[in-house]
Amino acid sequence: MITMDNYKGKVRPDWCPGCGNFSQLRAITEALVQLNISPENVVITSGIGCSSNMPEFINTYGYHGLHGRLVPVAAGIKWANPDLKVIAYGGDGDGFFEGTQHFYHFAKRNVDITYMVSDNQVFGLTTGQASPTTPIGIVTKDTPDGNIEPPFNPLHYALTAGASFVARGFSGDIKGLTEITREAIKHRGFSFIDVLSPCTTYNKFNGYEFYRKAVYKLENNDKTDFYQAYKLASEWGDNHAIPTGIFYEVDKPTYEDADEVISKISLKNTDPYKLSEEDLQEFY
Amino acid sequence: MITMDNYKGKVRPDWCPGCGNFSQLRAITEALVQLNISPENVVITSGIGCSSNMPEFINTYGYHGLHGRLVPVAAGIKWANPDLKVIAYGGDGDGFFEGTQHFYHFAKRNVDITYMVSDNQVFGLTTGQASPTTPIGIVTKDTPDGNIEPPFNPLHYALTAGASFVARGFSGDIKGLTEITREAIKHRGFSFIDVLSPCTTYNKFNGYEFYRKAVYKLENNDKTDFYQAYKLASEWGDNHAIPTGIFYEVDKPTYEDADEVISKISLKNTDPYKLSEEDLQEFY
Amino acid sequence: MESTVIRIGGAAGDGVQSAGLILAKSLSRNGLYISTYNYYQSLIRGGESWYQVRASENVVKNQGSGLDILIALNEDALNRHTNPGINEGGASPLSGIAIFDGEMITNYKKYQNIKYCPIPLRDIALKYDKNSLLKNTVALGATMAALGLGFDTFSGVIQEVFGKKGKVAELNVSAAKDGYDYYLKTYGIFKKLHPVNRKLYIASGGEAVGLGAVNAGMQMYFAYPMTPASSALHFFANHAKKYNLFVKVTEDEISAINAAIGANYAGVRAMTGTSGGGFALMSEAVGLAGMTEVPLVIYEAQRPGPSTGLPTKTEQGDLNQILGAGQGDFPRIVLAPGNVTEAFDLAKEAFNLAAEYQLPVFIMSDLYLAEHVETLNNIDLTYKMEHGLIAQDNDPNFKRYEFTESGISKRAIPGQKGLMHNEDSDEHDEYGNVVSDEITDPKIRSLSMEKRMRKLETYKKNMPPTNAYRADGAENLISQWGSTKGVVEEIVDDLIDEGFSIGALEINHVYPLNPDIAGHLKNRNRIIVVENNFSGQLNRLIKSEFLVKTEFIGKYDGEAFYPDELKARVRQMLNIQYENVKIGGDK
Amino acid sequence: MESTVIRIGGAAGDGVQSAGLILAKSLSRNGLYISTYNYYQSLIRGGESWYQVRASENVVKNQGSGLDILIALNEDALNRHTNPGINEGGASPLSGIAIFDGEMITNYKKYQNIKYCPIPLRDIALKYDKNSLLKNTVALGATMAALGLGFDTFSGVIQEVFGKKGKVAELNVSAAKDGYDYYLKTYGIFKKLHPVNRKLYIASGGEAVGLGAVNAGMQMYFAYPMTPASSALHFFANHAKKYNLFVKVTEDEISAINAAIGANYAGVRAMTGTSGGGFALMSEAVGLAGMTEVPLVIYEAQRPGPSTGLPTKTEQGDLNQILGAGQGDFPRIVLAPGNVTEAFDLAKEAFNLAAEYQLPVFIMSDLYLAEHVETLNNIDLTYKMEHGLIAQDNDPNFKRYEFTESGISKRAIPGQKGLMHNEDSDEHDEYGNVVSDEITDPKIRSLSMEKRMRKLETYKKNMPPTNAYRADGAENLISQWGSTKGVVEEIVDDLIDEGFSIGALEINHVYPLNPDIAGHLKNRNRIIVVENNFSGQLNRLIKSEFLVKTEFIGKYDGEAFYPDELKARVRQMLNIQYENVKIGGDK
Ligand SMILES: Cc1ncc(C[n+]2csc(CCOP(=O)(O)OP(=O)(O)O)c2C)c(N)n1
Ligand SMILES: Cc1ncc(C[n+]2csc(CCOP(=O)(O)OP(=O)(O)O)c2C)c(N)n1
Ligand code: SF4
Ligand code: SF4
Ligand SMILES: [Mg+2]
Ligand SMILES: [Mg+2]
Repeated sequence: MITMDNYKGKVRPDWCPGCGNFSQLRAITEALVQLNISPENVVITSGIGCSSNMPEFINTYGYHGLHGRLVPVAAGIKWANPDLKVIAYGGDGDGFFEGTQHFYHFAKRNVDITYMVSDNQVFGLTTGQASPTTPIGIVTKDTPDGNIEPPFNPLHYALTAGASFVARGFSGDIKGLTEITREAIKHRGFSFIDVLSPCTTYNKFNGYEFYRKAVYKLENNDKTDFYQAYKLASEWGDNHAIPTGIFYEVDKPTYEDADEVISKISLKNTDPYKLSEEDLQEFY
Repeated sequence: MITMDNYKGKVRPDWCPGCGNFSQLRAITEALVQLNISPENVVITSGIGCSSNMPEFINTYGYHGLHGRLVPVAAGIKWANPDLKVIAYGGDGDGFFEGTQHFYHFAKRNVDITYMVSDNQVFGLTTGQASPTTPIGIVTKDTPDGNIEPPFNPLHYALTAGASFVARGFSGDIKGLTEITREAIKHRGFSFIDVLSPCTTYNKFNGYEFYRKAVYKLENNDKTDFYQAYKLASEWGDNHAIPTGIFYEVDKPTYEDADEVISKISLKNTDPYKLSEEDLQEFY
Repeated sequence: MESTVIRIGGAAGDGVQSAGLILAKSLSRNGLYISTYNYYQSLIRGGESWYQVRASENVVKNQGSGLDILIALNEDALNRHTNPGINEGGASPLSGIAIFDGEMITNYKKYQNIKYCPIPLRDIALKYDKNSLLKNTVALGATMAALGLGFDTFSGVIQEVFGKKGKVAELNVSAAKDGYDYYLKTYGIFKKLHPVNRKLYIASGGEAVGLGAVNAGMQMYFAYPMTPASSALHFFANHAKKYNLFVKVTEDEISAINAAIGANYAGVRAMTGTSGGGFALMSEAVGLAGMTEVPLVIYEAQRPGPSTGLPTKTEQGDLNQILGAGQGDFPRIVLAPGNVTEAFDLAKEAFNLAAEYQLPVFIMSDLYLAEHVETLNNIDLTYKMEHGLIAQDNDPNFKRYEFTESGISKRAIPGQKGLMHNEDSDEHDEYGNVVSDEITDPKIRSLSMEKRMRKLETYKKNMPPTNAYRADGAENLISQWGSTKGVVEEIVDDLIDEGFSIGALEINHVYPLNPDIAGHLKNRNRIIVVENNFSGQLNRLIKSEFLVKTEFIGKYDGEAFYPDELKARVRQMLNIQYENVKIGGDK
Repeated sequence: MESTVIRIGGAAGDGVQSAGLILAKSLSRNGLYISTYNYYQSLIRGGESWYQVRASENVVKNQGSGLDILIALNEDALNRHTNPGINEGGASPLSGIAIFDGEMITNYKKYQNIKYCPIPLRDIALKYDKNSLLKNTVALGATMAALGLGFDTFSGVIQEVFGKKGKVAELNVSAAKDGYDYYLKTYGIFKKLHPVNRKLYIASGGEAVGLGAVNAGMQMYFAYPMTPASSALHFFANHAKKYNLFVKVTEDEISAINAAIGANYAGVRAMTGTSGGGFALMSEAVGLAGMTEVPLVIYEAQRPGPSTGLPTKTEQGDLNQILGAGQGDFPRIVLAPGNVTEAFDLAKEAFNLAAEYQLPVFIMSDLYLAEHVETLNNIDLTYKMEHGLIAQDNDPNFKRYEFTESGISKRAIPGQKGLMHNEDSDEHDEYGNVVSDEITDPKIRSLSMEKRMRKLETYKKNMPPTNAYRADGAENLISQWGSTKGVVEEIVDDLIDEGFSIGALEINHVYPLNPDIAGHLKNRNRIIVVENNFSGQLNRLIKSEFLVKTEFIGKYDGEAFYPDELKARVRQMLNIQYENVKIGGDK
């Protein structure tokens, strides 16, 4: 039996007090425990940002790579070894700016990984610039006259890309977040979770208070209805107008299912092909 | 009066006989003539690909840059000088693979440029590999066992991004393409045109014959209805099932409208700020 | 050099940096030259952080060794900075007075050479605000008293800094005064500084690059945030409205540099800026600017690599990357300011060079230079904008890439009548037409390569002479580039005083190397190259260009050189018998 | 060296390349060594194109000077390749026989030294197919006759090549026979080649890298298509099913290299490949592999830059880029095969080096090497896969980045029990924990830098000796890297025959430079560095490393060196009095 202890990292998280990332750490750990997965079979890849420091704080294999590049690294790992559970964990700047192209194309490919974004609507680690999800009008270090860049809608993006699991969580609701995370990890295919994650230091506009009033939980939505999901994802407001939960979930073949080679074998557990004199015949 | 002659380039296009790009060259030229725009006020930026050789073949200012980067170059030009008409012209590999992130974010910003893609569903210039729009199952140089990568839907992408003008043309219908192009250039904001453009050399699956039978023209669609546009963009089939025309067109503020500085002045036509001793006061 | 070093130590989030800036400003307003050092972590809260200000009546060239006054905001800081065994990458432990809250900090080891001056910072602060947020202000007041400086100049700064908040400014002034009085009454002046009647400005290297760029007519800035390039981004963003700047943060660095290329191509001065990792992503487009001959200024503020490395520390490890950026050979110019004033000057120079030579020009900085604040020395706001060669409208003989002797050809800006042409990343002929479309022309290809590369030869003839410092007739020479200028010059002074024959050579025009350097290298007993990196990247360049034997002193622990530290290493080198430098060993 | 050169010239789309390949295969099956040259444009149809095959009983080291047989598929080709004034970047005009359709091509200038052999190619082809598609086959048949080779071997190749199409093969054989007979009857044997009874394989450099990689246990390949790296991509894609390879074209090069890093981290041998522009985009991730110490093999096939440059031409202009890729200092290894056989061998070596030293290893090729076909010489399929240091499951003392003397530490592969750890792009300690989070540790930072860089010192001790060619006691030395090996060695032979004292040094382990090179450079009269680029990128490296005076011969017109061309340049250099190389002038 796997317990929370198995996942306890050696390094104490150094996020600011109250930072949303603590909840995500908790939710991921709990979900893995609930699914009884051994830490050695889990890899967490991350980008660069406050959120992306996660792999240091949990006792799994961790690969803390480059800003925006966590998704291709995760896919490379999964394709090499299908026995691993691979979770990519990063920030909104990380995934919706620097890594925009990878998020889309790997979601489209429906690679069997889980991608969770700590969406604090701000660049945390670089001390508070506007991120792709910063609302219009917000003053940040690089938008002293107020942000004018239209915000990025992560759920619309994931849906359009063809992700087979699209959800939104909230750091203030660890229980709900854990459930979503568990389902995402269980899901076969590309699962995406956008987490509304307060940044207590640089996000002075949308914090716990705001979200506590603003969010509500999806119930009875038809998770296979693309347009319903898309429309729900357009909802945003301050009075229980922001849906959380699983917006979309369908069962469809993964990229791995379609590939001639890795649909049949695990490369990690298969000896490489041995070339013989015969193979040279085509060069004769 | 501007005539076709004003736009005649000094270099003869070296595309293969029958290549769709000839039609786009024609359509762009005609549209500019119809709008009576002087060649010196037009800049065409392009990426790398057969399509991207366009700027050499037309007598405007041309900037033939890097694979996938034509859109940021175009925006940089427009932001520097709002008096210019800026058209970004590239390929499907160029824009939907290498330049995925730019297409989305500049469409979202609603920068006032026109982006036309010669969508031949294949990498032409590199001699026939699968592109982001190659259908499943197609055999190409790098998919000898058939393509398994789910195709990219350019219209969905542009719509989700927030482009304010989204259209599809067909190289086999120069008249229709010219009209769309003219409207796109006239449009204030980010206008996107995906052109179904046969590659007579490497695309043996979807050519003129296929498209002639498959396309139909949109009429009476509500161009301000996002979901209608989105659904129409999902249609694809071989019996007059592929809509062409303008899917979506709305009037909304451009990025330039929102920016404090360039909403008021043309940087190109304004002398740079002159620093004075007084400006140093804040460093005292 | 006679100077005074004051350090404020605390945790991230304690306001160490803003207190340090007030201190720096206050000393500067007393007519003193200053230079600061900012030590912090890639972490938002907690973690150790400190800020050091060095002040003197004479020009202050670096952060300085020695530590005269310590303001310790927590116990850890007091213990750390007084412990002679602890040496933060070269920083000195305290030998002077310690200012701290004696009621909050009680558990500390006492050292002989330190005068402990506890002050009830919190109690005083509580008089003005129930969260005792004004502690730092109280401590700063005390410091001014310890330095024997008047209260008024300091209070002026306080008022200005907190001015926008009205009442807040008033409270701060009162708290500061209490600290000031308490210290004076209890401990008396520690070390008297003498105000000088002159007006000095202070700025960080990032701000100075920003000021220089604006002075040079830059109107557009494109970037993606990255420490330590962000100080320039924030400067531009904060002054966008005032200076009519278009400032755009794009989705990534690739977009930023391509947009900057578009803007420059359209005839507006635009810059892009980033640090090493972001620059790596830009490198393809550097070649684009090189090939299409679009003027482009790139600001690269280095931090220690490889990869994410130490995001809040300093190093000069990106020269190889800048020199190698982009496939193939094409001309580029690399400038590396040695201090904040040069950051201003070279930013101005960069824009004219880019316009005149139509190529990418780099301003290389590093975290130390970009983020530390220093006195601006002889700022000259006059500027003659060189537009380079621009064709006349409707010129019938216009060839965008004409094969000229200088290698420079006339540009045409979109919108100009009758000059429509194509700028191409493919190899092209004089008109801009691609040479490889129907049949590749090996001859034209060669001529085009030679034309572009000729720009460097032309430039080499027009480069300003290389800055030598007390090097005439010196037996030994220290060569450096970028932010190590100040520390090297200071130790040269000291070593000359000690009787050594030594001078310095500042290479702030790093590429191409000025041919005049050959003369400077001649007839030296030993040539020591000092760089804030591991492998000696400039050293490699010097060796390949001038085939001289050199010795290398590197530092790669994330901190800048401190004068005492570097002096000791150079002195040791000078004291040992000169042995042939092992061939192939540049480490 | 006695050899025969046959060239097929036509327009893009004329099937020049496939005809050339059939010719190469046919000659190879006659037991002759071959080497080819492919001249084409970045254009799909039209444009000039030609393909040259050089054959000999001895090892053929390059495409060769001279031209014995020309197959001209259009008028333009006939005129171009017979005109002594036209010199395509070094290629020789015809001095031998011209085979062409005398009815189609009538307008041409006649030269004395050429025997014109018109053949009714189209008429013969029309017998078999109404579109006369078999013209090329007829011409090839004629060529085999001109060379006095039997028809059977050739017809075997034709059958194999067109075999899948059944009837088509038959028609081609008949058409070929008609050409063969017509030529023999009309003109008689031109130059008799003698078949040798041995089995020789031929491959392009791209295929050879592919074969080597598969032989080395590579199981995954990630790329984004780019000429001239695509020959490897296509090889892998075509053999994916057979060799159990996972081949993935990603959305861009950044994704490709990051996925390859993920795969290698997960314990499967993976490679990524691209050309210069794509590699520029990868450069940030090279530093990631360097910092996290993930084994990674990168195949970089160069083409002429800057920027898009000449996409279908050849150059060696990316060495600076490879050496500078990624911010900061970190170890990397650069290999540059000199020919197709070395491409195979060094690909094998690369994977073991990456695993043993846990760092990025480059295989640098160029268009000439990657796309031209050559005889594979002594292919050895045995291979011992070195896994490097891997920790034991549950090792309680496991430290991922242990500070060892060699600089190499044990890895752990995800899935291994009890070895969970973090690999970090931030600077980290021995355990992989970030050093800058709470407080930066300058000491650990330095130790980590030194640990990583130490790997190069360890490697230097284990490098294979540098290949010298007839260099013992030679007064002069030509040094080169990569694909210029064959042409340099051949002209060394010729120049020795002419009485010069000269040898060659092949640097196919380009970085780090083998310390044994110092010995090879000693006591030479002159050292000439030959590179297919403008600025002498290896030359710069040699000079900085060994502080020797060198002379540089570069070529940057998009074509490879031809032996006669290079020989003339070297001979001229050797004949003029040796003057001191101007310091600072490496051009
Ligand atoms: C290529 C590159 N560009 C920029 C940076 C600088 N950088 C580090 S973290 C970050 C943004 C952090 O924001 P986000 O991804 O939202 O993460 P958060 O800190 O908010 O969790 C940036 C821009 C970098 N490390 N690499
Ligand atoms: C960074 C980079 N990667 C790869 C290439 C090679 N390349 C040139 S054109 C091209 C694809 C062309 O396909 P597409 O964009 O669809 O244009 P088309 O030729 O079909 O019009 C590629 C991959 C390149 N030039 N630059
Ligand atoms: S800055 Fe914001 S996101 Fe970063 S650790 Fe602090 S609270 Fe969390
Ligand atoms: S290869 Fe295709 S896209 Fe390219 S020019 Fe030919 S027909 Fe057009
Ligand atoms: Mg964030
Ligand atoms: Mg295409």
